[in-house]
Amino acid sequence: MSTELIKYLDEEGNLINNYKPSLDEKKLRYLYDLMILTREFDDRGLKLQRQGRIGFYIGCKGQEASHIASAFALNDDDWIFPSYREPGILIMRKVPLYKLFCQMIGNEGDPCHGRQMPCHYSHREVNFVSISSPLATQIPHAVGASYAMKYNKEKKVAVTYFGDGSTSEGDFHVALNFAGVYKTPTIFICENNQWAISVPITKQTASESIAIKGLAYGIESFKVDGNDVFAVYEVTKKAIEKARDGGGPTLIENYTYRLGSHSSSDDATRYRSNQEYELWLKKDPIIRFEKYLLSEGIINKDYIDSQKKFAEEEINNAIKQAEKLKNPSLETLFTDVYEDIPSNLKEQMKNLIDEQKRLGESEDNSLAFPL
Amino acid sequence: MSTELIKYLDEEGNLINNYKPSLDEKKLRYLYDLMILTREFDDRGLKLQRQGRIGFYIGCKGQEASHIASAFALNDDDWIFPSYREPGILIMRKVPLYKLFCQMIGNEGDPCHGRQMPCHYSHREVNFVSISSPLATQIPHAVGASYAMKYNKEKKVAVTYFGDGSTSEGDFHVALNFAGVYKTPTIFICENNQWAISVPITKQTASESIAIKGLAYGIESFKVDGNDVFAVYEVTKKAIEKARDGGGPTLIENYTYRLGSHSSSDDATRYRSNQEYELWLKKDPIIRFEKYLLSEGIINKDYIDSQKKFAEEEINNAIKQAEKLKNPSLETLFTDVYEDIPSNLKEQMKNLIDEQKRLGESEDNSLAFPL
Amino acid sequence: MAQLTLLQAINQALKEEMRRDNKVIILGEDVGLNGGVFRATEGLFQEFGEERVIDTPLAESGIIGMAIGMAMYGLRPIPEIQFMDFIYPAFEQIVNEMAKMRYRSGGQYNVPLVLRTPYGGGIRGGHYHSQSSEAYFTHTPGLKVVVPSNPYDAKGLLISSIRDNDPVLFLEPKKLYRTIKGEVPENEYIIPLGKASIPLQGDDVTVIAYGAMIPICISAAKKANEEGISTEVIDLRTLIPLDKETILNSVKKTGKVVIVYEAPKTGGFGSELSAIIAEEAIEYLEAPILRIAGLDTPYPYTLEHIYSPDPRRVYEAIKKVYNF
Amino acid sequence: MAQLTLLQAINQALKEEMRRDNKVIILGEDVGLNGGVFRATEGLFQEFGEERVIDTPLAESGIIGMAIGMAMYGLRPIPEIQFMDFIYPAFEQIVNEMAKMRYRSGGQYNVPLVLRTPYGGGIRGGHYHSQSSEAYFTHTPGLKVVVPSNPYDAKGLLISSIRDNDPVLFLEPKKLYRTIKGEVPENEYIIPLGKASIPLQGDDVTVIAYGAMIPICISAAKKANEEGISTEVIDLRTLIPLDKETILNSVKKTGKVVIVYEAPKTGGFGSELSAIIAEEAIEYLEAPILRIAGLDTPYPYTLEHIYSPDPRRVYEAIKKVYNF
Ligand SMILES: Cc1ncc(C[n+]2csc(CCOP(=O)(O)OP(=O)(O)O)c2C)c(N)n1
Ligand SMILES: Cc1ncc(C[n+]2csc(CCOP(=O)(O)OP(=O)(O)O)c2C)c(N)n1
Ligand SMILES: [Mg+2]
Ligand SMILES: [Mg+2]
Repeated sequence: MSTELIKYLDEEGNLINNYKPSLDEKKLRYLYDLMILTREFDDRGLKLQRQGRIGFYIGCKGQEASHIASAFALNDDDWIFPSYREPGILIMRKVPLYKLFCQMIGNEGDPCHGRQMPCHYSHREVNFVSISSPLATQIPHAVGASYAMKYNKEKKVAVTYFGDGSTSEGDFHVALNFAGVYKTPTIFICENNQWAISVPITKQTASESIAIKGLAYGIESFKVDGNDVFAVYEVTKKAIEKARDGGGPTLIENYTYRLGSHSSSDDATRYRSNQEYELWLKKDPIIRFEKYLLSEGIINKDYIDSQKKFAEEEINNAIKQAEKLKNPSLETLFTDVYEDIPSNLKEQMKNLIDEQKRLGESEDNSLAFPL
Repeated sequence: MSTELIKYLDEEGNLINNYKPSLDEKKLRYLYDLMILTREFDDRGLKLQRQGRIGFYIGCKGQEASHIASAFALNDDDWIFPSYREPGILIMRKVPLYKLFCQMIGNEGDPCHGRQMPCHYSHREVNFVSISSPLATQIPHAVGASYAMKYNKEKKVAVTYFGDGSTSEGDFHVALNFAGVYKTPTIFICENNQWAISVPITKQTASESIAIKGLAYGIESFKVDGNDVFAVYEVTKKAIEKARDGGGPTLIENYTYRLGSHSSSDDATRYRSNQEYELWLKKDPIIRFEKYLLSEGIINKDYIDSQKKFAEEEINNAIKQAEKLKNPSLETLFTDVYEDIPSNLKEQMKNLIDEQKRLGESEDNSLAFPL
Repeated sequence: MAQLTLLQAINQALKEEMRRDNKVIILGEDVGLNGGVFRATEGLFQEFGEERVIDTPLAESGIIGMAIGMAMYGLRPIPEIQFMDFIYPAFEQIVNEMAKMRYRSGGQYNVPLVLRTPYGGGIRGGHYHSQSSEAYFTHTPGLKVVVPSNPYDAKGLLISSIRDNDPVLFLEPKKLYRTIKGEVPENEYIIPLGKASIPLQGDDVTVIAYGAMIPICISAAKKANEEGISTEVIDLRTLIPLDKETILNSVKKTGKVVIVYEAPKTGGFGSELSAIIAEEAIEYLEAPILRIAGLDTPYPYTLEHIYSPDPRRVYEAIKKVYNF
Repeated sequence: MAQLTLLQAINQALKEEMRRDNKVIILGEDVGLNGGVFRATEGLFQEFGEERVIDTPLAESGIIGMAIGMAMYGLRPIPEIQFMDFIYPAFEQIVNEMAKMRYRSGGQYNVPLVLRTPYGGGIRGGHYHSQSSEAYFTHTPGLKVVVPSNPYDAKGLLISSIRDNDPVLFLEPKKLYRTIKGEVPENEYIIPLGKASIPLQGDDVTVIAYGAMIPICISAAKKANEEGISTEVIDLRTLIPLDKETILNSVKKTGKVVIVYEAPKTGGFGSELSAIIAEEAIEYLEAPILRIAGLDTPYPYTLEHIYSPDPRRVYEAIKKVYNF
């Protein structure tokens, strides 16, 4: 049990605490590529919102190491119960990028048929479970799924991500308590970005750290520099191995920072000092990792430029492809409420389709999402 | 912060750990009297149920020190947010005993008009807030009330009682977290009687203790021998003083044991070993205290006999007085839903009263409560 | 055929389904060694072990949240909430997660679970052990809601619910747990969800109800029949999906309707039944649609027998619409 | 008189009541420095300080639970839930505690608080930022439920709610927050709870609605009026207690009713309205009681403009009952 900050890579890109990377150069480059691509994806997502091409965006800037390096320690058949700031995992698990933009647009290419707000992805083919807006609700699900894995005698784990604010919800508490009792193979990753919209962590809880909360459930816990790819990777990897071996759950606090506003509807300057922001800008997980890779000669400037260019092109193409598609069909208003459409919904479907034919499509006077 | 068991009086009635009582002999005798009276009250409550004179009973046998010695450290204008195993506090605060039996019967003498099951008392005149069946719900209320005390600049505290099982509910978590953040004058007392109906504490949580859970909220916490009047009194007193002085909340785990079945509907032999029970019978808080008082010459055998006799008589009279009263009036079905009876309820009231006149009183074919 | 109580029929259905499919798992407070506070899961812990009959910590949101995760992963959990009155800490998980998972994931995930819970009054439980809050759930798209009224239906509906691929709220009328017995075949059989039954046929008045109100309605209807008012009783059995056809057919025949439910009158599921009839069959109506229901107050303790709908009240309503 | 938005009217009511009575306290997520995510509490933190405008940890059950304790102790808390869709973690506290405290304590304790929360769709919020779940609360005895439809009412109803000694759920139609302006007197005034208004009078058809549906109904009714169908619109303003008199009087006059609500049709509050009419005024009805409501599905994202009741749909219903 450790609530001291675990850190292997300092802000200048130097390895500290006698750390030696366990990943080979190729893997390190790949990790870097993923982070670059995710950063570009995230920038463009916000821009699309600013340009009015999507209705809302919620970003992960500054939290790339926290979610990418941790998920990198998983097998593909391990399940992810995400929050909304982990798009890098979908990119890592090779979901076609345009699909993610289809979700943001909410068009017919969205596997969820345009039913949720942007950035609420779900991709069963890569074991990335559906994202919910209501916070912390996914945490008990991860416990249930991992109970099932254990019950089935599979050596899989379930990982769930959530923010610091979300640890205040009852569902955080009940989930960790259940996991402690049943020793489920669950990895709880709190991305402590120190803010819950406008509420700083100091007003969120008086506990010394998030990691210490694991004690309340008899769950081994670690506090990690969440902007340090190495620390995040190693601690997660150890937790996963322990879980696979029947050693039970782990709580990991990735101490990081939200470099953007909460979402496209938020303006962090209303409540957050510029100094604090500037300070954390210097701790950017990508810059730090880049410095290390450059100094080790694992990548060079050209590599960086070409990766950035590649990322831009990939994203451009993906957006183009996504924007070609149409709205979901009227039928999608009625499917998937139940396995089969019940008779009352069939009636409502018939009436609605008739009406839209008779009167023309309803006028779209929706307002822009305000938050 | 201590999660070591605090204990001043051993099972043989000897003071240990260099403890010297801070209460004078008169107060100690009074504390003893209250415990004797509460034990008798509790025994008779269960008997009334067995005799079919009340519908349900839920007892506090074995937990007398835990609730009586802790509440003894309060001022009368401090507020209690109770669970259902603290009748001794009402006795201490001098609620006429027959009123408590009126509640159990649910008759017109019940200040709550027979609306809740037995043992769900509420006595505002002594700042003993209404008991709810849904567990843990009172814990955030205590935080709110103590926030108000602090806001009003009164030097009062709110104390809330709850069981070990109740610490698993979300409301335990949110309440302690809020109290930690606002540093409210709240004393959280967990009566860890080691069982939640049939579920032992080992299946309730994997945490090392209940007290350790306070760390998750930055709240100072203590684990106390809950069958030791002295330890309970002293630790509570310290916590109360700290709270009055603006030092914020404390979590106290009273480590104790439920000597009875969960309630009149339960049969603990289905799930609990006789050995365990016998072991704890020897740790009875009253016997232990009695031994001490006898050995110190603070009481003698005669005193004990006369107190027991007094208790019996008091209870007999109270029951007699309570059983004379009638059912609450039909009107009580409609009052107190709102401050004033709204028109729809007035209509329903008129219909019901007319109907009962027209057809005679409805047949009472209610079943006995099964739990 | 064995004469079983409703409780025994439920226990039997659980046992048989657990034998048939090892993905079926029970979890809840005191469901294990203790067999549930009503004994619905009696003997299951002994037969199937603690991994399949799981005593949980005391947290309804955890029970349902964990069951959702199990179901998404492919198990068929049957969480029990000890009393319906204690379901609310799990309300978020039920209405925002369980009910919407299939929809929001575009059908990629489903939540095949059966949430069993005893509901209703008549056992001197006061307002925290007597609630009938089915209307909160029937207003929540994505949930199915089932309420048996007798042992035979209880077993057949529970088996259907367990095999259903959508989340089902299975409400057990606790007042009837042990008060009625009925023939229950030992072999497996199912009663399809969404089909009402007509325990009493008649031509003059339609009485619509479900669960614990059925014996009350039947007793009132029999009395009415004796007085020459031919009364039909519809037992909905499943509230969602609703068997509107059976309701409307009966109403079109009788033109006179009494709806009976235990919950507070305002906004109860009976209000929906009335609204459907007023929307789709008003031309056939020859009298007001009367609702005999609980009062718009919490459930009392001492006076519960006066609070609850009883045969006298239903009988008066039948007479009233008949004579309108 | 100032022209204010609905949001400004709410802000003004809060400010005035806080100035008048230092027992009035606000708490919720982001209500402080940030002024609330919709800015309803803008400026209050600055004027009244962090002890009276409290930013809370992220836990709805804690917000409401703490507010209940404050109210029992004598403060007048106004907890905010950021979106109605997130009210459910507090459901237990609301339905079992807030609603029943007065009753279960025999009137010894009361809970004078106003739970403010934005509800409803039309802002591209998907199914977790668009819900209208008022029917869960109107079915819960002990709560009052208020839904303003314009700035003037919002201020007057909010002041009444704050001064009321019972717990009030105050639902703010977020679609109307900034889209409509109206005259709002700067001085204090109250609109009593339990009184509907009639923004449009008519003799042929009665349209009943509340909150964000009012502008839609008025627009439909005006069109109907132009076509010679004299349409009355009733704005309930308060759902509980309900102004049954105004409803029944109108229905008795017109004999034709359309009820409009945003929530899923099945079990919505409109079903209760229909049931009341079918129970107490059926003799006056000359057409089916039509309900124009949300679909029995979760709220969608992309197609929300097709999902939601709109003036065209209401207008068609008016015509339909008129021509029945
Ligand atoms: C149950 C619930 N309450 C409130 C909200 C509104 N809300 C959305 S995000 C957010 C802050 C979340 O903070 P945190 O958990 O730290 O995650 P972060 O956004 O910082 O990643 C809030 C209050 C919500 N989505 N769900
Ligand atoms: C929310 C809720 N869930 C379940 C119950 C049913 N129930 C009543 S008492 C009890 C056990 C309580 O255990 P604990 O908190 O340890 O208190 P104890 O009875 O041991 O004093 C349970 C499960 C309830 N009353 N409320
Ligand atoms: Mg955060
Ligand atoms: Mg206990």
